[in-house]
Amino acid sequence: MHVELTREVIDAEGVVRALKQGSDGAVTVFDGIVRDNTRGRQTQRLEYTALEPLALTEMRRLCEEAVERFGVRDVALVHRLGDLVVGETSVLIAVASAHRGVTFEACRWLIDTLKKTVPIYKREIFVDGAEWGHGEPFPPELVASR
Amino acid sequence: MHVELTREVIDAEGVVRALKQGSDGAVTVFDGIVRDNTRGRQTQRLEYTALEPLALTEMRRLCEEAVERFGVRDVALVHRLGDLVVGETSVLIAVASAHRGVTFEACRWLIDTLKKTVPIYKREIFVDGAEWGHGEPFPPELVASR
Amino acid sequence: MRLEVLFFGVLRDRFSEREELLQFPGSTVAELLRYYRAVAPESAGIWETIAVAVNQQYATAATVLRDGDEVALLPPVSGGAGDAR
Amino acid sequence: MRLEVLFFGVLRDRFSEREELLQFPGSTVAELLRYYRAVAPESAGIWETIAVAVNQQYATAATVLRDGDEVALLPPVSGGAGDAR
Repeated sequence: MHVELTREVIDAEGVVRALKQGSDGAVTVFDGIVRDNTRGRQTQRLEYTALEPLALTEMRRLCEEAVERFGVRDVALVHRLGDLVVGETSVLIAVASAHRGVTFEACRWLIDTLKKTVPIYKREIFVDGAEWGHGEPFPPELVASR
Repeated sequence: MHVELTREVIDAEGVVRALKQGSDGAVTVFDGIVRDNTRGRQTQRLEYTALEPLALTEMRRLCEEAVERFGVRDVALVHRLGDLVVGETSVLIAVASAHRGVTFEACRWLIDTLKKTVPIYKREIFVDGAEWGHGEPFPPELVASR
Repeated sequence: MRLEVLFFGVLRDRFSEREELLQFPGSTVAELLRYYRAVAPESAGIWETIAVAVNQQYATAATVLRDGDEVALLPPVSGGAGDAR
Repeated sequence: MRLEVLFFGVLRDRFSEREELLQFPGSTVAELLRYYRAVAPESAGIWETIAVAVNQQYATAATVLRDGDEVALLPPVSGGAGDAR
């Protein structure tokens, strides 16, 4: 299980190569990349920040839960921090298993859940201003005011 | 739209790199690889054969339908033919779009549909014999005896 | 009429990769399938499941064959990898 | 008690990255949130949505704070990429 926060360019091919084993028949990869616009506003770059130790802990927990819940053989989850330009990978998720169905399901669940519970924040710098990324609400059990 | 049948090793990274554009925020990749066993029988290699012109036509048709049905920006679909060893990629599918949901859906639909309608055949060579891959039934409209 | 017939997948356990039918007496895909069902009755189950491509296009039982056509007999496909389960 | 408070995401438009609360008079996460709600009433909507981590673990309103704790105030997260739609 490869879980990482990094300030370097993510080596997608290396991550996927390291994940694969002989018993795998399927690998599904999600590559989240910096888009050149948000709702038509032209993006220059993104800045990602995180509460790093907790983010790593949560990422590991999600990967363990994915393996258990979907029965996949192994997963890799790498998130970039710092400054990113258009076209760069901000998050890479790879899921390997003997059969393909669960690799799709686990990969999708990982990115959907990461975007709700892992304390990583995106600031989008446009040519004409900047804005914090809008988050999806936390699951109710994480909302402190409740 | 990159659609290809090839006897060479599939350059997954090159295919994905060529697919990406500035407006993409998500790429989902499915990498189908030669497993070291099938139901416990140890695999030596696979041989893939195809009715090539029709297979290419069907692959193109599937890619066009995926773009239209899911509204994704672009897709790539490459299938290997000939002799493959354990760990090699037999099929690579990559789907790029601004948002991630449709890239997962289109990618999954492409591999599921390819395995029902594209005339490509797998012969599995085990250490103790050989066997043609079991196919899923054709959609009824393609069954000639009907 | 003369037909070139291509065999794929499990059909290659019984037939070669391709064969030339020099004097096929019928005129449709349905008749060609009846012909092979008679030639290889031991493969009975297969004939109910195959698709047929005539000159690289999927055909139906009613498709009319012409002299010189290439006809591919296609068992259920098994391309890709990573079986669903 | 003394607390180190970290601010993330949209809270950084109003607060700096971190601040030291030298003499916080309360004792729970709920009281800390009440304190900041009073400091920054213009951010009212935010305080209802945030999660709080104490010493790098998610906490609840009832979590008891201790002298020297690090408390992170976390608006809804926005990591990843490729928004669902």
